[in-house]
Amino acid sequence: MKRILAGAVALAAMGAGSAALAQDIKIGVLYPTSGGGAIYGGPAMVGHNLAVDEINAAGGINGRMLVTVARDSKLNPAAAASAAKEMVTKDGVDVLMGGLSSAVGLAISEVAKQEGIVYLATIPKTIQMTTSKLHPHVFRTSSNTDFEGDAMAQLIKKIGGKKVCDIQLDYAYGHDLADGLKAALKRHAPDVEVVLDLRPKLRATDYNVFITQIMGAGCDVVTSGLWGSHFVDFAQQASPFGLFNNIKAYISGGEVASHEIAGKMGDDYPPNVISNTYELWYHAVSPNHKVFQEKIAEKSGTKETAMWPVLSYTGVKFYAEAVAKSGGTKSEGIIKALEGMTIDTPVGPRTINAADHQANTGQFWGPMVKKDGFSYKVMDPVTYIPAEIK
Amino acid sequence: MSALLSIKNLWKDFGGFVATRDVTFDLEEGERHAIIGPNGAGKTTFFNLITGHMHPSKGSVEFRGKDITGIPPHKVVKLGIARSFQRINIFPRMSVFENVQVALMSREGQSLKMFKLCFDLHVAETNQLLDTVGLLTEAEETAGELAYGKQKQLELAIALAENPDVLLLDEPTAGMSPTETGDAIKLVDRITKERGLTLLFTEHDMGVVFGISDRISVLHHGEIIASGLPDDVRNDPEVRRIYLGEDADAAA
Amino acid sequence: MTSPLSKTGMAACLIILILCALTPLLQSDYLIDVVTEILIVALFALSLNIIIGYSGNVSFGHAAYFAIGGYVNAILLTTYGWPLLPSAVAGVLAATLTAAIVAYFCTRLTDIYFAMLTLAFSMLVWAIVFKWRSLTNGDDGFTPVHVPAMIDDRTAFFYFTMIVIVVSIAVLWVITHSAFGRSLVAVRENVGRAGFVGIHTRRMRWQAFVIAGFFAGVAGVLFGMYHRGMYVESAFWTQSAQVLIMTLLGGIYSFFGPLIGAAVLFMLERLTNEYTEYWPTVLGVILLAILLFQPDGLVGLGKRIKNKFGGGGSP
Amino acid sequence: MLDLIREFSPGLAILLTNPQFAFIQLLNSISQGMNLFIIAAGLSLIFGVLKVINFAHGVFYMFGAYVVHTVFMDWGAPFWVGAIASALALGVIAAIIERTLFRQIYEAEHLMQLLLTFAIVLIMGDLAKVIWGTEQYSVSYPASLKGATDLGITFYPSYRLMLCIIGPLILIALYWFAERTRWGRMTKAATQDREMLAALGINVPLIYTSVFILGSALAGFGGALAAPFSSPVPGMDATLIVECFVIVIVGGLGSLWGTFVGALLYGLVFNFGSVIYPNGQDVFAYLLLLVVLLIRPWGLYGKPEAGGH
Repeated sequence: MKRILAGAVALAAMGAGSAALAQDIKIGVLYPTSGGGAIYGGPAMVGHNLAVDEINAAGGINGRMLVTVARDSKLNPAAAASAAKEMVTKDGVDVLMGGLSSAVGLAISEVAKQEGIVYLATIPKTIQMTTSKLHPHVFRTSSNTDFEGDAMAQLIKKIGGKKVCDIQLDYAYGHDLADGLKAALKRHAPDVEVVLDLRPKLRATDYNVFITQIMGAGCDVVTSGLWGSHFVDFAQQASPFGLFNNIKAYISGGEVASHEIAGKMGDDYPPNVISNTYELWYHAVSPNHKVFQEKIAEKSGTKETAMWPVLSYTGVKFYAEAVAKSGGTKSEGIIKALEGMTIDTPVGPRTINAADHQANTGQFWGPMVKKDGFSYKVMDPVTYIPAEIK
Repeated sequence: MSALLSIKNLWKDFGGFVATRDVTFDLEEGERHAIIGPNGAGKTTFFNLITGHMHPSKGSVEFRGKDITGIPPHKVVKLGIARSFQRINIFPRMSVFENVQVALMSREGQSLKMFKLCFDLHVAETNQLLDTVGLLTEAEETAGELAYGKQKQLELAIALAENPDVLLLDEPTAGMSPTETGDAIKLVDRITKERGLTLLFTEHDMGVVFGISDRISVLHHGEIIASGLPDDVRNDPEVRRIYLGEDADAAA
Repeated sequence: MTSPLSKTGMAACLIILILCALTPLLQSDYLIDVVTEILIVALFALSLNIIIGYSGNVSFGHAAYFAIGGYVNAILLTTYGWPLLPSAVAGVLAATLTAAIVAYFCTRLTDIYFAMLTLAFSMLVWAIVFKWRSLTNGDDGFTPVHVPAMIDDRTAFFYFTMIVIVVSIAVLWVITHSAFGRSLVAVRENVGRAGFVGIHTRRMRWQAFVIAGFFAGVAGVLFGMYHRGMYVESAFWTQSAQVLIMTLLGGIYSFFGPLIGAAVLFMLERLTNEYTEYWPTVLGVILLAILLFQPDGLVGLGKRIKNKFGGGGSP
Repeated sequence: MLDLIREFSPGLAILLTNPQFAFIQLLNSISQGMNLFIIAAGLSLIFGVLKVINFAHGVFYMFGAYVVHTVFMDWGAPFWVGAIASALALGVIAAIIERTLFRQIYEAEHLMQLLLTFAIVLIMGDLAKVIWGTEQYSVSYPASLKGATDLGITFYPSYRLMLCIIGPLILIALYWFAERTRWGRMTKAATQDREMLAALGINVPLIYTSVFILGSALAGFGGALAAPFSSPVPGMDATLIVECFVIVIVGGLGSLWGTFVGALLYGLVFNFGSVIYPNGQDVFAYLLLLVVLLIRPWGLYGKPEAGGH
């Protein structure tokens, strides 16, 4: 026990020592770099590092360099909370950034609140973060479940859906998207009926029991927020039942229109899917975007880049701007600077609302179709649905 | 009705194999009664049925006129029936002292007492019991590391700690050298006399059996084929034929 | 030895206690956090050892009672706004009561059946916590936990935890050195013989399980408040396995063994996680080493070294 | 009335009004149950002879899923070659583990055995990460079973249908093995009296090894069969092993027939439970376990533990 204490003291000293080293600005970043979330965490880190490198190459912020302290969030809220806390108390980071799943986002946000440190959520979309669980230290630069649900409701109306089966993952994101969608349906298409609510677990792989229920319920539209591999598995298992052919559309949040999903699935990508993405490598929205995409391509060694870098990139840029504006890393100053701040991102200008700390990040939506020159399905036409609740 | 332990028409079968067959048997208060019989005659089963370690298929066991058939061992022992086991049956990783102390705590109904520190409990009586069986000097040793004979002595001490009226000893000298056997028998003899215990025991060594028992019963294939004073049993033609016949020298 | 704590032992305890109490003077939030968490985990491991080391059964589901204590307290404090005392008591009682019911079933069996049944019950608790979203917030974890103002400060919470843990450990020490504790060891050593000195062995095992559940509940209550949140993983069976390894690493045949095991494993996990994601392998290798070479854990190892280098006689 | 039911449980309403749907759920239950049976049968077999509950069985299953991905998806071999390769690979791994580690602990306490298998879980789990990374893979259905089969009343995915058939086949094969072959009879004897068999000059360690190989190969095979709908990913073993435990406890440890019944019950309770009350999904399986244990502490076809006397 004595030895352990001694060890702990030594460790603490080490932590304190490195904190005192320089004027560097330490960014504590949490993306899943192991386990099922690693395929998103990896690209997210690419975008993050690009932003950091760009800023440091330009001489840092007021002469101070950005340093990244990265930890694995493991897609697990408990682990992420512990890691976040340790980054604050031991590594002495100035800001927390990242998070992938909504549950992890909420857990980091809670640590930020306790420790009085700013957290920029770059990916998690649960609406709770900027409503019921909002606190001064949390900001979101990604979209949220209300925006996403609203867009989905608009699309249901557009294609004339009447009977909806909703299948969502059983955690914050899924539940909040379902709520956001239902509220939006009341606004856009009050006659649409949601006849079935299904909630497979996060990380579920076997969807048989849900697929057969959807088949039995006889809906004309299936809505969902099954993201990443959840969607891949669902689609593969639903195909023999002919689920996708029997409905008007499968309208999905969760960015399953992104290249990493469509590219991975190839011919297995099901028909009648309408979904969203933050960015598409084959669809440059501005010259700015093209430059950014090429840099990412270079860093990740593939022309066909993933969607996630733009999110992590944007987060760092917002923070850097806030440090520059407030002239330091003090949380109070950063908060004040971020509220109402507008910056230009590769996919257009983004503004953080001062009241709810939410950036007006919209998404690209569209049907996924076969197109000449691509060996996988691509979004066509691409429509930008802005972040607003109509 | 005067019998201390009264067994009536006791049966035990294990899926067709009858280990105890219609045994009726009385143990009188204060007597020393040996059960003999060849290996596999059902002696240990018989003990197990009395002490609740097994449930009889049929029949009853009465102690002091009260039916105790099928009640669990931990209740049987509280009634005043203690026993030792054929195989060493102690608490190996506890000290010799603790082995006996645990039994005393149980007798006094303290086993479930969570806030009664055990350090000062029954120290005198434990030491006295260890003294009785000649283990006082080994009190702090780990029980499992004692020599075989000493472990048997410890068993006896544990059994005595329960302050029984009846002591059932299952082959108390099994595995012992001739000297150890002699010592053990003297010990049993002395203790039962001092404490006025009723003794029921099984034993292989015929010298021991005829040396200290008041009465003897012969168990064969789960049945009692003879019961009575040592001389009567010795001369019983049935016993001679099926049991002593092959072992007559030892009996003589 | 039948004597109570030796003088050196008492002195060692006192020194460690004082050292712990002085932690906040080092002005390191990180260190305070680490010691707080180690104290909590240590109590969890000590409670488990009542089942493993003292009653001789393996529970693979001890996390359930930890989780119940943590969740009930967290929910009552936060959702229903109860004051700390009744809420914490309710949390601990809920854990104890569940343990009492589960133990009723599990103590009918022994050995592997016992282990698997405890595991299955804990997974039932896990499934309920997971699916009862309206109450527990399901997979997202129950955050934030409203911690009463009095202890809503790092140092204050540290001392609060320390007092609760020290008192709990003291009570556990008394229980394990009571008539019950010693009889329980007899049950572990030889159930059959224990029964035939008149010990109601099933009742003993049941009682041990309930005590273990009680203190796991206490640890859970503290854990939830420390982390300002409870997560479903805390009820998952792998959590039970982790604390089991802590207990085993320290040594199940000694009272303080699990405490040492908890501290060592906890620090080791933190250090390992900084360098590699392969903590499970480290854990697995440690486990193998204990099983194949050192079944009585670090405490046993310490004793062996001590004996070898002459310090033999002392306790 | 139906509206009331629909209010309470839309799933139950569909179940009552749509026999085709009920039939599909029945097939869902059977196919899931049979897949679990194949895996759990291995666990049960190993316990029956070696008296060790193998926590690592779940990891073996995971390896099976990974191996089929490598052989079938990466190397382009036929699916069934991949499935057989999974079984063989796990057989080899099992042989190594049995010879090097298990050997040491047959005489040890059960706690030690249990924990040893858990150590294997930890190490092999990481090993899988080293070999296959942490990505979640998708395994396609074999081409011949990609579509659906017309059963007259309804279409049902051919692959799942295959599981419904292969499960009972494996049950029969295992029975035939146990009852009709010399090896089977020796194995049975080894469960009863190890010393006796050794005294008769039979190589008991060899029997142990072979049983462990067979049981583990079943886990690998089951994992391969599950791969198309339980995508290989780190951690996939953690919940599966508990499902297997539930099945073997419900059925009775060491009883093959019990495992079969347990797996079927599990499938039924899980699927119909999920339809009727989606929120109770996982709870139902454990409730099933509780109910069974209340009535029969040693499971439906289990015998009271022999440890006591």
